[in-house]
Amino acid sequence: MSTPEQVAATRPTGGDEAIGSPRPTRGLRSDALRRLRRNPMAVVGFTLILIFVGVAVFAPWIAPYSPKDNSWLSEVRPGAYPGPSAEHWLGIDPLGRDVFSRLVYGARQSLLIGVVSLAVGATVGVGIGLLAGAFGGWVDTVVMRLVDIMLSVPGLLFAIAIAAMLGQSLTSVMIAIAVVNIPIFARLLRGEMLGQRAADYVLAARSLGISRAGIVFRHVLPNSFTPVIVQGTLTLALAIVEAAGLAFLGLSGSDPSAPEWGRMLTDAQVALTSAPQLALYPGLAIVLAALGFTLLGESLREALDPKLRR
Amino acid sequence: MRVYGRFGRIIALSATAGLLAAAAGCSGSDSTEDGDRKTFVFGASDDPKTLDPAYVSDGESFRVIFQVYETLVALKPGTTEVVPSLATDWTVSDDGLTYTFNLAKGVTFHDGEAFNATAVCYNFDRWYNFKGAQQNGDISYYWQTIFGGFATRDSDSAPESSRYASCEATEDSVATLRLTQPSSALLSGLVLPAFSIASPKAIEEGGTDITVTGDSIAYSGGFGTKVVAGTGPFKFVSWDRGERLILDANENYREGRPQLDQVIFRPIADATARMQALQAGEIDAYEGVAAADIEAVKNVGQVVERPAFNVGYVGMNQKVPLLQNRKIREAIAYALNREGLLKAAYPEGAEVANQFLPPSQWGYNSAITGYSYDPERARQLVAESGETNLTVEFWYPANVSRPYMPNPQAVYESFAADLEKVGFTVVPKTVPWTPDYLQSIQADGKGQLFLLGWSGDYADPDNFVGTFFRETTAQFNLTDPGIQGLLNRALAETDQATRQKQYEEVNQLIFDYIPGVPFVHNRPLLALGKNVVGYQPSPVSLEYFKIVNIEG
Amino acid sequence: MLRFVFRRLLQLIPILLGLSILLFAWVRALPGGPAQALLGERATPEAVEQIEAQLGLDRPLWEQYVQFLGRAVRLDFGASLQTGQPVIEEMARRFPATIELAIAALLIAVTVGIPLGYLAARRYGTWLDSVLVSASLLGVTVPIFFLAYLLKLVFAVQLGWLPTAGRSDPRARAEHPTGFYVLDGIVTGDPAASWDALTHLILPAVALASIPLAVIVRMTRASVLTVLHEDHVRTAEAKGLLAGTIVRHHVLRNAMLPVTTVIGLQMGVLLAGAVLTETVFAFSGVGKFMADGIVQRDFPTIQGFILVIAVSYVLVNMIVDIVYGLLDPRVRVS
Amino acid sequence: MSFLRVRDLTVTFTRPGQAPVRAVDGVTFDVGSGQSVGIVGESGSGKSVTSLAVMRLLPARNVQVTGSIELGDQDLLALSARQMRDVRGRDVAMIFQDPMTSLNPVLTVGRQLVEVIVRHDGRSVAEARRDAQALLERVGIPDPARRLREYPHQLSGGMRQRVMIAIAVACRPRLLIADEPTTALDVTIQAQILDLLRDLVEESGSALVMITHDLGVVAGLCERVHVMYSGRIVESAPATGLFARPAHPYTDGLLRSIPRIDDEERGMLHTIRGSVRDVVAWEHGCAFQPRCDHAVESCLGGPPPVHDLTGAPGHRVRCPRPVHPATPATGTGRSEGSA
Repeated sequence: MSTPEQVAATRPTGGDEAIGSPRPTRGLRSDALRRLRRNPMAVVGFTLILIFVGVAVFAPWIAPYSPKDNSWLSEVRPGAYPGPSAEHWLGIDPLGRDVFSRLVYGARQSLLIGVVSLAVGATVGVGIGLLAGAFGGWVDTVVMRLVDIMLSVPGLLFAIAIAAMLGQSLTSVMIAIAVVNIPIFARLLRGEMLGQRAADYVLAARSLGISRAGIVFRHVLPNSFTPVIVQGTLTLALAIVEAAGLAFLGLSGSDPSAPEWGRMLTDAQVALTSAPQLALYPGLAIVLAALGFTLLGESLREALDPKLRR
Repeated sequence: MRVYGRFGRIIALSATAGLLAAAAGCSGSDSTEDGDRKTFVFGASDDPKTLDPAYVSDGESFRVIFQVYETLVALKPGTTEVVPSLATDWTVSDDGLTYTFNLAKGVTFHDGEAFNATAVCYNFDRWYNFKGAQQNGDISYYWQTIFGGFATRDSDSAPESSRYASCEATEDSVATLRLTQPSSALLSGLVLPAFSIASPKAIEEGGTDITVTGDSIAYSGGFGTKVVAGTGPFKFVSWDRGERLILDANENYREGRPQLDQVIFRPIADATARMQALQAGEIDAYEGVAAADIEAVKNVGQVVERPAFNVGYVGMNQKVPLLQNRKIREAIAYALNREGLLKAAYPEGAEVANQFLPPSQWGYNSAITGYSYDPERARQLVAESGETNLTVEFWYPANVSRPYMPNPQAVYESFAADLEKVGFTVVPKTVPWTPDYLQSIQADGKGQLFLLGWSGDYADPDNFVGTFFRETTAQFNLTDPGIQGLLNRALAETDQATRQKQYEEVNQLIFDYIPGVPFVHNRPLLALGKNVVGYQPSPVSLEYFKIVNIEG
Repeated sequence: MLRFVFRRLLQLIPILLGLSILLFAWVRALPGGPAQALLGERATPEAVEQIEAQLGLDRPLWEQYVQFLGRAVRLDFGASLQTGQPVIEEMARRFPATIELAIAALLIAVTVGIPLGYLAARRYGTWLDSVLVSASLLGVTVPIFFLAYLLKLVFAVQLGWLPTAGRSDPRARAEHPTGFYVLDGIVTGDPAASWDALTHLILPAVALASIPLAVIVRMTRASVLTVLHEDHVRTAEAKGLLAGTIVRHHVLRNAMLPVTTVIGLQMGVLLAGAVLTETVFAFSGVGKFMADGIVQRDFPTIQGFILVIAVSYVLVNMIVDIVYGLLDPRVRVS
Repeated sequence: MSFLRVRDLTVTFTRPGQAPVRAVDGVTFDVGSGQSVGIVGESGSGKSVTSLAVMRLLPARNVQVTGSIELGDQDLLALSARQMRDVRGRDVAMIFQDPMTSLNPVLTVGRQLVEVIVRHDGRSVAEARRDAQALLERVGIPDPARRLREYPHQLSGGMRQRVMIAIAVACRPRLLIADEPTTALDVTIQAQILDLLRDLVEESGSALVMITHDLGVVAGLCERVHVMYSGRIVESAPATGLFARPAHPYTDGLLRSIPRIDDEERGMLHTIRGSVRDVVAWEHGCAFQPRCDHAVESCLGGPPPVHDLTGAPGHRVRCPRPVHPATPATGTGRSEGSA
């Protein structure tokens, strides 16, 4: 550890009174956007996401072959899998299929898992958080206790338990990941709403006689969504990685031929010594896609967090 | 509470291990390697279930038991030839009902007890008197296969009658075994590790309690898990589940002390991980070399193959209407690219199968050729079949490696792609191998298309085709008077030449009927370290470590 | 302080009860219900009937729950379908391995993560900061098992520096009175055995540490940044204290408070991540047993594992809370 | 000779991608030994930055400090960071505005007091503890032995500020800088704290720089007052002179915005238009001009020079058109004051 010249050297402009007074929300949003554009992390993240989503959406046009087409089986010998060529950009897998096409279609699966599990988890979680935050009182107590209990099981384990219970299918993977996300979103939204409820503008609205529901839906909820979006972005990344972990444990879609990154990565371990590239491609794909969402999410968080603003 | 008891037992076990080590004259530091000690580390795919020989039928348990215990008769290494072992010689009465075994003299069990006819008969009586859960087909499989039933019948699934009549210690070193009916398979059967002779004292002291709850078998007795004593070349030292099982050379082994000082079984489930452990020098041998790893293994050691005495096949359940259509079955036979799969994913020695019998088995019909890969023909047959709904379930076992099918999922994926190419819609179905898969396919007949295979127990064609088709089994659900009649006639036939003809004929009938598509006769591979010598692969996977040595 | 600990212990009760209800619901929701979960798919109808009667599945739900709770409290999860041994014995046998691994991983994550996080905060906005932040983001996106395979391939297979599998050299013979192999070497006066166990721990621990490490780096960085901006650090500067004193007593000590909580939460990642890591390294802990259990649909094992891990997780977090109370006087009083 | 001499102190915040901001712009002032000096200004006037610059507590990065700060015979800006650490707390100490946040919440009061004594006086911890107890007693904290073992959150705001003061005076510094020491406190406590400060300063003979926006605080405490506006001193005067005859329109505005009980003629408080945010750089004329009722066009012709008010020794003002000039004020017309 360095012995710094002066510990307070990284303080911002010395507690000067000139900086740091409350800003209106609208300003904060556009301000955040501006900061986001300047942040290279955000730009890289956004680019990765664009590529990922683009590949997923346009997979049939990008991939030269069907992901299950094993027409090139005769070119394969044990431990010797043809490498990149003009016809097969990333070579052929041990079962005579085009690796590039499988990778491209794999983006679809990953995106599907990520988006569906996020959508379900976030919707239910936000709903629960809303319930607790809006009603308060015993509803809040009961709901939050439940959330605490759900959070007392480590996330991956929770997902494993649910996927194992539901059996081997893509749906059960998505449900498993979604369920893990529910308490996270519930707690997040409820915390936000509690904070917002005490905010000046809410007190003002209440003093103007606007109903509780009105306040919640017109004021509190929209203002609570920023952290939900941040969390959502990060959750997408986690979903992709978690799906890979579940696939490793044999908890993934029922069709082993389906091009799914986690499964491709797991299956490639068999030939890790003779053909490490087969593991590397899906591995990198998972890392890059997840990294894209993580980078964007973290930049968003930093851009939107007034405390971290420098 | 249980946890404390367990702690106490660990200490007791350690103490026992220490005593044994001291008794064996193994002095010096406990964990440091003694350069002079010759250690052979075998990378197993799993822990043994238990070392009580009578309770198991799986390869990993057998491998260890085979080194610790001995049977009355044994196999000549690398063959299926029956040779003397604990019985130096034997006579069989003319009616085939009385076996008189002359036993080796001066042999002691690892616990110091004397080996004699009383000990032999103690073991036979123990097996015959199995009760309750012990009569479960999973637990006493080989007793039931060779001897049939028990003294009392406690389980509906147990055989009704027993071939076993009695065992008598007519002299101290003469054991007389009496049967109720003759059995030509008896001597071949007695070589199986399941009929290992264990020390009666160890059995008594350890206890052989067992409880079966559904699928789960609890070996709660101490014999086989904590107390182990046979007469074999190696004796049990300690067992740290999931980590290692240690055997030491038996200084008093009747054939002389083995060359190895100790044998260690290290469980590593994943074949790639075993290969890496071999590369890193952590283990000296392992079973189940993946075809893709052959070159890598050869760089650091040797690859040896067991003779191909197996068959892998895609079964077709005749219960399924779609598969009752012969055109569809033929289409499937033409659609599967067996040769392509074998070339891409099997070791070089693997042969494309066209019948359910391995070529080395008499009765094999070498005149049969056909159903070569022809997707065009398959499509045409599908069109001719008149079937419109071409959706079919295709079952394969998960997370298992079989001698004829090192990677079932790869086989499934390859064949499923072949089938989809000619117009089928394949629905994947998979469950774990034991017990779910075997249960689903063999007992419940849930399979439609399914992957399965067979490794021969003994050298008779009936062990293959008879097992599959002589009776109407749940897995194939085949009822065909022609095939079944011929198989029954062949089994009863005593003239070898006629039998051979009959089996060749039946193979042609089966080939024409297509109750399934055999696709491989594989040669299972073993990896050995560079300095391992004397390892003799066995067609029935029973290999003696007593003849193995580490050089240099 | 004692009252604080006591109060915290009391708070455990509803969480644990809730957990048991969750698990009860899980077992009920298993395909085939609780009887099949105990017996496996091949259970005969008679066995199912017998177990169902034994479990009292015909009784009211709350009665069944009470019975379930009784079994859970006695840690009776039935026998493992894999080995036939009682699940709790299998878990007890393997738990030391997992604890040892988790502690090793946690040590790596903490001893590397906190200095790196501090460094990033002090170099806020520099390239070093960016590199550390990016690396930590990467750390949470690489699947653990993939990292584990890569580590094994490079450091064990290619370079041959470390062993590929297991907890100890198979050829070595060591006594294991406690089951914690590193500790065993010390207890039995066999340092070579401890060293051997350590070398086997390194790769799996590093793989397992990746996520907690990344999280701790980021948390430390954020926390240090926050503390650096706090007034009391300026006070400390104004007092003319030495830089080292300020870093230790006024920055790190305060910044560690939120990090402690995060470390507790990371125990969950460690315990669950062990399922993946132990499998790759054939490390015979509860994680590997669980992974095998998942493949084999060994529901008694899965059930036992979930409960034991969740309870450990809750307990660890309670301990962390108490430690937090020790570190932060404000919590103790309120 | 003055004990603290600040000459032409300029602090510029340079942030990448943004125009540099001059928070303090050519500030010059002296503090004599044992003298009490007030620096008065609104938020953003640069008074706090000035004090932090003297303490050298401004961040190293993105901040540029020029000019000279001499304390006794030391040039503070020339000292190494390590040397400066010896100066801080020993020769010059500082009291901050918010006692709630200025103490470390996780260390006991005693620890925070002891560490500064040990650091500068080279005493053992046991000795320092005795000193610390005596100090707490001196700053008026009852039951000091118990308080030493307590944490800041167990103390009231006023008590905490007393602790801060105890820490500041622990090593008998010759200069004490108090940055708004009473702002965050209840009104009743404010007076007590100010009394305590005055007593301590008188007793020890330390010099005091009181930074505040509250002219009332200065009135009872300081001999000399500097009024800052937008980074510059706009008026310097003996306290009595300033209150009697505020010359700068800004000072005048500040004074007139203080409610006075004896002032019955004005029913309404005076306010200064706008806020300090409407900063105009001094290069383009008087920064106060946009808010000034007296401004004329010439106020925009570059920074107005400083000149002494005639007839008022030591009373200097940076305004061409002072409110209460020494010479009879014209109030209108274009009479341009010149230095």
